[in-house]
Amino acid sequence: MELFRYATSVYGDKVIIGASFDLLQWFVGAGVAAVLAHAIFKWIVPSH
Amino acid sequence: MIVKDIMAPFELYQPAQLKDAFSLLDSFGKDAWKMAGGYDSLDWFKDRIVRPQAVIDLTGIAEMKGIKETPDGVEIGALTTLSEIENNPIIKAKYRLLADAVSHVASPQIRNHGTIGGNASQNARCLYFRYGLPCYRAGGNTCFADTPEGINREHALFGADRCVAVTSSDGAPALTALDAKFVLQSSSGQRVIGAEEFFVGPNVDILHLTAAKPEEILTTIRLPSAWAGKNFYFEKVADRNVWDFPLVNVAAAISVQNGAIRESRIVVGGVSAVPHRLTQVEGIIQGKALEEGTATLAGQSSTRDARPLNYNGFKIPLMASLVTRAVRNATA
Amino acid sequence: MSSHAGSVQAGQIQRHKLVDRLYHWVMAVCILTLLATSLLPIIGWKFAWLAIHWVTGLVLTVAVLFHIVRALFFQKPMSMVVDGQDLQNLGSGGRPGKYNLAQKLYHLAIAVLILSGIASGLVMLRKIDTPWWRRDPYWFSDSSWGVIYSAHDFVAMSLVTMIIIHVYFALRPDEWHLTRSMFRGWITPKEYKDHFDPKRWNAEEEA
Amino acid sequence: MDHKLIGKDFVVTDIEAKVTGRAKYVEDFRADGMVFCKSLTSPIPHAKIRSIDTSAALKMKGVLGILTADDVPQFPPPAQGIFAKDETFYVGEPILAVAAESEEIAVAAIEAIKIDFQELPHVVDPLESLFPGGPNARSGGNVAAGQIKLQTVKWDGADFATAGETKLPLGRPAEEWSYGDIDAGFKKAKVIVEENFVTATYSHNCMEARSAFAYWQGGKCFLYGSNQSHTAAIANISRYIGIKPDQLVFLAEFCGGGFGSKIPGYPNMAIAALMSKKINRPVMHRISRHEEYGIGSARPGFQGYVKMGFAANGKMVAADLYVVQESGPMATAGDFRAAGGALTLLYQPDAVRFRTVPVLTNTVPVGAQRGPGENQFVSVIEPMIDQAARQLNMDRIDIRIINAPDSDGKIGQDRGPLTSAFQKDALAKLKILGNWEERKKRSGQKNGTKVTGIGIGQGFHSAGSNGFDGLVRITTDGKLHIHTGVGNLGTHSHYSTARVAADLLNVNWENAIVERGDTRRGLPFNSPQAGSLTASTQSRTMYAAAMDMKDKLTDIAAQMLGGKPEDYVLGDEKVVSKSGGKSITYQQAAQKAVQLGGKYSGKEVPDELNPITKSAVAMIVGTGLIAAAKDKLPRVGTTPGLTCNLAEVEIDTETGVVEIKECFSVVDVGTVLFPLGLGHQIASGQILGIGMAHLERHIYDPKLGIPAAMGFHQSKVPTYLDIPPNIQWQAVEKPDPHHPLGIKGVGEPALGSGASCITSAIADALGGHLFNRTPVSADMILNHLSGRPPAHKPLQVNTV
Repeated sequence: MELFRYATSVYGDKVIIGASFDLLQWFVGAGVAAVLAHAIFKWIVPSH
Repeated sequence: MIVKDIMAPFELYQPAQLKDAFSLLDSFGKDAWKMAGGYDSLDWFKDRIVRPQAVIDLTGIAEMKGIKETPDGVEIGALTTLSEIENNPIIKAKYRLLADAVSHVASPQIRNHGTIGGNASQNARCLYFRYGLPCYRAGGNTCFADTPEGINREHALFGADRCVAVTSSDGAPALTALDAKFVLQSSSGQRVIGAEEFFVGPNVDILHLTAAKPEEILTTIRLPSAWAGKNFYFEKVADRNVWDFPLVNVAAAISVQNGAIRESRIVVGGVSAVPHRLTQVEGIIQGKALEEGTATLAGQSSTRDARPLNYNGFKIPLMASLVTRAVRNATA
Repeated sequence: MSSHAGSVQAGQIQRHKLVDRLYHWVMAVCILTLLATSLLPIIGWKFAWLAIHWVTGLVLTVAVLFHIVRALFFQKPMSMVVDGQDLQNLGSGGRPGKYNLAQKLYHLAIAVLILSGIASGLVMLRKIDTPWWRRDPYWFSDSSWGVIYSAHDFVAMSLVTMIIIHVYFALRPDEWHLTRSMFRGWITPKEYKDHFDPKRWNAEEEA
Repeated sequence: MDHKLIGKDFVVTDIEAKVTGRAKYVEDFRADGMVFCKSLTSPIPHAKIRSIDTSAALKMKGVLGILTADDVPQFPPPAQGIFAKDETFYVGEPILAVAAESEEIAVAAIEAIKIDFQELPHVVDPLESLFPGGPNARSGGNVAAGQIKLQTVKWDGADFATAGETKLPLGRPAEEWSYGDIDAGFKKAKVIVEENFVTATYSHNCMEARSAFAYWQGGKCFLYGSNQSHTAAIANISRYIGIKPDQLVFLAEFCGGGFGSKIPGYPNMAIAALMSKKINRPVMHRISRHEEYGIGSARPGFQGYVKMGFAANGKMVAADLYVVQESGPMATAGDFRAAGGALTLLYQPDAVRFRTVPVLTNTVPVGAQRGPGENQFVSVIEPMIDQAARQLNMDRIDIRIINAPDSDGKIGQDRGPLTSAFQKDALAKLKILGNWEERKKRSGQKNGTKVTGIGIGQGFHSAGSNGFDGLVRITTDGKLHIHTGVGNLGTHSHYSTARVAADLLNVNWENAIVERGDTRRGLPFNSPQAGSLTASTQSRTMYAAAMDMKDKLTDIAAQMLGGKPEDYVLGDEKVVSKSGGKSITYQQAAQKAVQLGGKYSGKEVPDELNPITKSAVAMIVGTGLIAAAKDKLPRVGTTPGLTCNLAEVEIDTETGVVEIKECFSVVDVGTVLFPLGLGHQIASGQILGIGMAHLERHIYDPKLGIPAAMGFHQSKVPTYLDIPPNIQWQAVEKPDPHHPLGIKGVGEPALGSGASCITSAIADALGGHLFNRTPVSADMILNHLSGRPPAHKPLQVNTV
């Protein structure tokens, strides 16, 4: 999996054209993971 | 370094049945390329811009070929060659508009092998896109044609959205004017959509000119009987009389009752990414007598929202003329 | 202080004025619209997104500018800045001021993301025709544009993560008083007493 | 003179091979151990090459070697080299080549090569380069040509400011000449036509790309190339490879089109040869269509200004012409000078000033294309002649007749003489052939949405040279071997000129063998197959050889049968005594020649022959009676090939579409050598002229410097349905007195008159509107008809 999307520029160089949208699932995953981690933490260690 | 005009290797699959084609599409996913007559595909391969792992040559699938009458009209297999359509007696008798249109495609040799499905589905011919530049249509972030000095004589008057490429098909405007339905099949079923849904502009999908999904195959085009035998007109203006894409073309189907226009579908190609249907013009001329004044009115009102680029302003009078001629000269 | 509609009644501790709540929700709608118009077409839901996207982006830009001006000159900007006390509280479990450490860090992160998103997005406007200018893709080199687009893309995807986290906290029962306050503007004196350090957030004075 | 072969039609000997596909072109050859090579070409219009990293490519399996600029002969800038060395000048310029077991491997290797380019400012419009501070196409300068050294020329900003966007700034020229008093001329002129113009750069579009195949054997390089000329190219090709001419075996039996781009060989030919030498394998270097558009040459476009003054009787009394040429990055075309020559010849003005500057651009290299310079010139000037006629209320053909050259006409700044010119007769004949008096009434007539235009065009190119060597041989079987080194461009003149020797020697065509296509067959030093030269030049060369053969035949007859050579004449493949009775066959004469040796068998040859001819004779020495002679027949002055055409077109005023209905052509080519071939030249000239006038052009994105016309489709070559169904022609048929048979050439002018009759007809249909630009495409016509401004700025180039 790549971090960026690449293209061939006008004169044949490899250029970055943007972030890879394949990463989107990982960003969603990161959000869900953070939520789960926090929820589990709170569940195991109740405040007060 | 860039090398063009020599194909990179690929695996060639030649399924004889649709279901085999679907399973190939499903198993190769993004790495598959669907090819019919090849006149669009081979250019991409030769210029090494498109490098599929697997090329699925559909031309061996018999069930996608041929023209047959149905209770609702006519069904044309997407792999039917343009020559066959041009010379088919049913099409000539009832849908002459389509026969006329495809007879103007490229050259006789190309029509002998090129298919109606491929003609309708062909990608944009924008010179920058075809050069392999990272333009919007290629997934990049730039339109090289619509720049202060860009070369855009062949580009869009309408519906440009970042990308200013146009449809170059001669068949597509005729199919749209005839209210054709497009049958898209995949391993998970089929859907039937109208021309206005099948052809998509850059505002909706900047990467594709049609709504066909990668896993779908355009198998059949249906022409409804509603427009059979109406008054038709097709004209194409190109730089050359053979082997050229249209600068502008027009396809019109007009139903006439007692000398007045009952209903019409007028579609212009080469001015937008999709066949540009003139619904406003159709409304304006509805009920009007079929005469020169109506034709002129149709032409004049057709280009109201045109937004010309550096070099394509001539398409405005050209389109107006062609629309006028379509209404003036449409005959049964 | 004020007595116009929406002002706090007796027994209510004002936390967010109407204008700030409005700002928050305008921004939320903007961000969600921006994400929907950019990401939905990518995951396969095709529609004409660009005009909505850039117009919304401009609305967001105005909203953010408004917020910056208001926060800097008409509010207490320090209330959103991480200070020594926040760090001490980490160990001691002391109560926070108006915003707790997590909120401050979240705000910091989202501010960086949104400002980057706006900055890159505004530059990208150079590439489309607007009523005010004609596109010019040659404003930057290919690779510079690539960096700008990448930044914009990463902001978008990061915002998805951030929104998931934000919504989660907003829905948590132990944060419910905060969520509620973003709707109706106030918290109860008990909530004020339980959750906040009056020395660090003098609600009376602020009101 | 009564001829059996000259002036008669025949089935061209190699035509069957061409139409059945048996003809072998370069790519059809194979050799044991043959490998492929592929060029890496520049993706960038102008850059310094900082470094090249081939390490990954060389490691690939199947890669056999890489040839770079360091391995090949170098030529001083701005000459077109084999590979770009430190600086690359256009998209498509070869930088290096990779040899591999297959083309696929070679291409994969090229993709693995990394080149570090330092981008430099590029320019595709000469005026932009002439603008103060504008970019130079080469770091060494922006102006160069043959006899004009590489230099930087910038015009004054004030010139540009004064001229504005619509006029050519008349800055400092690189070359200038004049004769007569133009100021006085313009003063006395009744009508003055003053215009700015642009002609498009466009590709040669050869069907056969310039592929090459080479191997080395016995210290010689065997090179199969696609070339218009044969022996005339040997010196130049050898120079590219870096060998002596006698080390080159050059095989070029067929040529799939050259149009001027394959006259003396070309740098690219050396790649296969030098790669083969480097890796010691036969090397096939196939050129793709895409590559061909980079290295395949193009007609240079002009940006120009012209002012012409006409007296009341239509006589051109003064002319002022300024031509800025888009020269590509190498100084490879002299079209600009020919434009001046065409002005002085076609209209015989009393006074002329000619100024010109050839400007280098980062576009593909340009070169001679069928009527280089003259044809661009007439395509825009001829409609202006109509303009003058309209203003003078004169007949449009009459104004041309008044100005046209006769045999007392002059050419060039030095007012050189002509060998003959019958353009006045040609134009008079055109009136009859084209039914002018009736037809001209249709000018501007409307038919529905269509309007008719009638156009006249003229063409000129010098069409004859001399001084080459003829070589014919009668072998001991009695066959006549006609050795021809002119090449096979496809005009059939290699055969039609060979027939001159057979005709003069009374040999039946079936008993004549044309030796050609392979230097091992003994090919003499002959005219390049170019410049409309072959028909005229090679026929007189053949005449010289035939006369030498005739002398030797009568000599031998006298030796064998007694008496003096003068007592003998040539009969039907026999030498016959004038008194009758005694004769020897050519076969007997050839057998005798072998016995006699010396000058008869080729053992002794005249010293004046070219070394190439001498080595050709050495290959066939002792095989029969050999006649090798240099053409020393007198010829004084320029031999002009002249044509005039008439076209009728219809323009659809609603769409701008031009339909070319009928075309007529009359040519002044002296004696007609081969009517069918001449007809083909005239028709093909008309067709390519339609391309020039109406369709063909190169396109560059000015910002990116990348080309858009990289295929037959994008180049808009005319198709079968874009040409009139019938092109009628006639010849004046007045022999040229400076040629032993009266023959002049025609290839190039046919295109010029073919193009200019179309531009003239389009203008005529539009009431005399001048576009002053080629090609005149439908969009330009439509913009004009609908009152829209033109899409191009008046002097803009490389757009549409």
